[in-house]
Amino acid sequence: MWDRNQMAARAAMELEDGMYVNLGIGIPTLVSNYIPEGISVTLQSENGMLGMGPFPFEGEEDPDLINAGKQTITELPQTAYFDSATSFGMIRGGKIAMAILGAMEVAENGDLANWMIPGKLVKGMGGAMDLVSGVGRVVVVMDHTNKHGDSKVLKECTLPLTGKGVVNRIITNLGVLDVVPGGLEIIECATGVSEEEIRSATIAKIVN
Amino acid sequence: MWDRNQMAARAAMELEDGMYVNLGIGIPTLVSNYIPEGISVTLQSENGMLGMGPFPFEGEEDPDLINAGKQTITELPQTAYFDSATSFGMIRGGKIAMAILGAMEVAENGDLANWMIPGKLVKGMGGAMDLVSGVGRVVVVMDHTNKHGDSKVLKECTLPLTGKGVVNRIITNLGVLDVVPGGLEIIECATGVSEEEIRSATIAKIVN
Amino acid sequence: MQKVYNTAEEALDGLLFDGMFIAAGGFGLCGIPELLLEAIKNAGTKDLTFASNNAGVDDFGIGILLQSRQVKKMISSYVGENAEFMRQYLAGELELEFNPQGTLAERMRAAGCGIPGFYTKTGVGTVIADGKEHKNFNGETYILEESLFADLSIVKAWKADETGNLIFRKTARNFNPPAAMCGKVCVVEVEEIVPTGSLDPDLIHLPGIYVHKIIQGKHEKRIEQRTTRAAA
Amino acid sequence: MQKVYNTAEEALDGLLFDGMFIAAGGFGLCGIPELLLEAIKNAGTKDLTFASNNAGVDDFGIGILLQSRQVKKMISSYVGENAEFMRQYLAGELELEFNPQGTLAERMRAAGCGIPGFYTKTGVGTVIADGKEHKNFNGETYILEESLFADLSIVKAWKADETGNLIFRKTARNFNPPAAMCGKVCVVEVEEIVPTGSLDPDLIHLPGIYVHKIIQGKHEKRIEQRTTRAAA
Repeated sequence: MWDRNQMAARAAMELEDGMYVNLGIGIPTLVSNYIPEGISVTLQSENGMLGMGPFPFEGEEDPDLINAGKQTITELPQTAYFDSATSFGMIRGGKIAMAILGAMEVAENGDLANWMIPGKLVKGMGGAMDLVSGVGRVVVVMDHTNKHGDSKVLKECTLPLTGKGVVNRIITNLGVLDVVPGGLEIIECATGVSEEEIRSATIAKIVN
Repeated sequence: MWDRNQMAARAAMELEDGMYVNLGIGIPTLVSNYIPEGISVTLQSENGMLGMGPFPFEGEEDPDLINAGKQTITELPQTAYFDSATSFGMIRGGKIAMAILGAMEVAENGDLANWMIPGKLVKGMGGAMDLVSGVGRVVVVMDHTNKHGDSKVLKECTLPLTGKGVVNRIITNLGVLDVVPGGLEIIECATGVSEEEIRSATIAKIVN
Repeated sequence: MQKVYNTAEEALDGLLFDGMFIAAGGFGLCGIPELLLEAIKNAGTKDLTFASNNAGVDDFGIGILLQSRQVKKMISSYVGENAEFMRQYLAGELELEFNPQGTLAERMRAAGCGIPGFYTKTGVGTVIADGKEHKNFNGETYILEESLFADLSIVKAWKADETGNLIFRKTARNFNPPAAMCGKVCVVEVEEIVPTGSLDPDLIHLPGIYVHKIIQGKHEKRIEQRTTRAAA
Repeated sequence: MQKVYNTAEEALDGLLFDGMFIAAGGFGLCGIPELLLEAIKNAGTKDLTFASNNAGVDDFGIGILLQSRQVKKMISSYVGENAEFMRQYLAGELELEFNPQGTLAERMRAAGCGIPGFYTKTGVGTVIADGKEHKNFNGETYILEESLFADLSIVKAWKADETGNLIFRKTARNFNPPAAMCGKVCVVEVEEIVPTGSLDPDLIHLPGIYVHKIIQGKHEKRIEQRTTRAAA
């Protein structure tokens, strides 16, 4: 079974040289710690920045320089800033090759829910709906089951959707699954996890 | 009767302090020579500039600095450059208070034709259609009649339209007319021109 | 034509009325028009609708107008940082219209560009698409989003010249340019007003044509999530 | 990931095919991708459709591709400067789709921004509106314009860094940013490639994400209408 860092490391293997990528909040943020050697990617922060750098050293925080999670960050030599309309123009226009983001639920048809629990969580979708419908490839990184042990990989999402049929790949603590015609395909098992364990933790139809 | 420069001078009286204005090619370009004292206007060039300055001195022409008529120009202290999508965004969005432009025909309902003579002149509308439908106020400056002596102020335009019901005021060599409900209203006669002369040179209905 | 005013109060004089629709720049607490928000609080204008990506925190940004009960409705993409917001919303005291962040930004930009509606794939198949016109382009389904025409834009920039040409700084640019475009009147607060001619015409982020009134003032620029790394 | 190429030929290698749709920046002869147009002429690619505000003059800009009969169709707002264009058009050898200038720019920008269609008042009641969907917003009539998705964008900028961040100069910016956005691939020619890190991140006109290939070269930058005033 993979821990948070191993999931992030596995997700980092999705990156290709030259890619422009958007990383969501949570485990996806950790992906930037595992970018493979020889591969150069440019991180987009949807509040208006390409070329997002690491957190600043203490005392070097700049209130005018934050990421989409509102955290203080730094810039890099190739950084460019722009406004929110331009930022989401490039997202909606498919210029971002990949988004790696968390989820509450994923369904076998690629439906994604990660923004709302009716009556409970009313925070908003932020840029998630734009990202999942706009970028070239959507990779979800999440625990395979919730804290009650229920599968988050479902036949159909029960929560309000963020996007319909938008997920390409799911990376969980148990392994890697792709959304393919007819359901999900197991691509890889996490260290020490069997295909059988993935199947039993998955409600969605697995086609292989 | 007004000559070209007098028409331009009369058109310049339409300007108000602080206005952002777009001047068309021909007589409208001359308007900038007659901006009344104490009035500061900013000229937009729709190829991507606010704050258009005069022609350069010989030897100071810059191929990267032209107006919408492709003439070399200069910049001013308040100049800002931007791309064509932004430029026409501000035109379409009504941020330009006024356009002063030439015409082939104007009709009593404010219809304007100034871009095409079928079978004869196939140059294109350039930015004229965007300007007349987008800016706050459209002032046409033109000769009242064509070279054959036929009125250019008509009941209905005979040429393909640039805009429908878009003209607010017409300034010709004979005087000034406004587009009002029901037809045109004579506002002013040019030096030495009688209302009767304007009426007889006008096919459009005059309501006063 | 004078665009420079001494205080936020002076700049807003005559522009505020109950029930009005205000578009505000800023992302989180970054690049928000904090001085103008404070002045609107002091003016006591009521039943406000705000188009703003976020709602501030309890005691800063739009949050101060929530505390004083001046806000009737928010059009936002994310309001998770504001407990008072959540309380008023769950109590039915506040209307809320969620917009996907990019749709919100584009609805503002479109209004400023004379485009009353545009099609987007964002939100297709979700609650966001409910009741909206669907249309097929090249075999894919899109929804129609209508533009946001505001009565007033309030914006924070870094520098302005006296004609209103604006420069923003780093990610504090965010929603400020689109918010500036969509209002009938746009009031801007900056950290510094510089003489006209001292900004490079090639490097203006937002031309002065969008800007009607400018004030210079001292900004708190609060940091919402101070995150650092260990010294090397 | 290397974006810098030595010549226009190398940068265009593998991207050209007969019948393709190319979006080109430039206004008149100002800011046109003259080196890339020359390379396309040398490549002999045929039946091209160009979205470009103008068609150059007889022996410069897109005009050289008209002379060599490589252009099938132009989507432009104004073509008055080109006699060969007029001849081919009146002889029925060339297709022409006139777009209002702002509609053309917005159709390019929209394509790059994932917006397949938008409504505009421009052209309502004229031949431009013929056959287009009409829709009422707030009591006014607008027409639907669809976006221009190009196979290739060719663009001229002033400076690029090695990651493709671009800076334009004065009115040579014009259609270059929207043209850059709407192509599947975007090739840019610049006067100078500077090391990454030497451009101010706040002052990038077009971020490198839109740019796939860059060449540096010597530009003629021909002036179409040299107009001067008398010395003071």
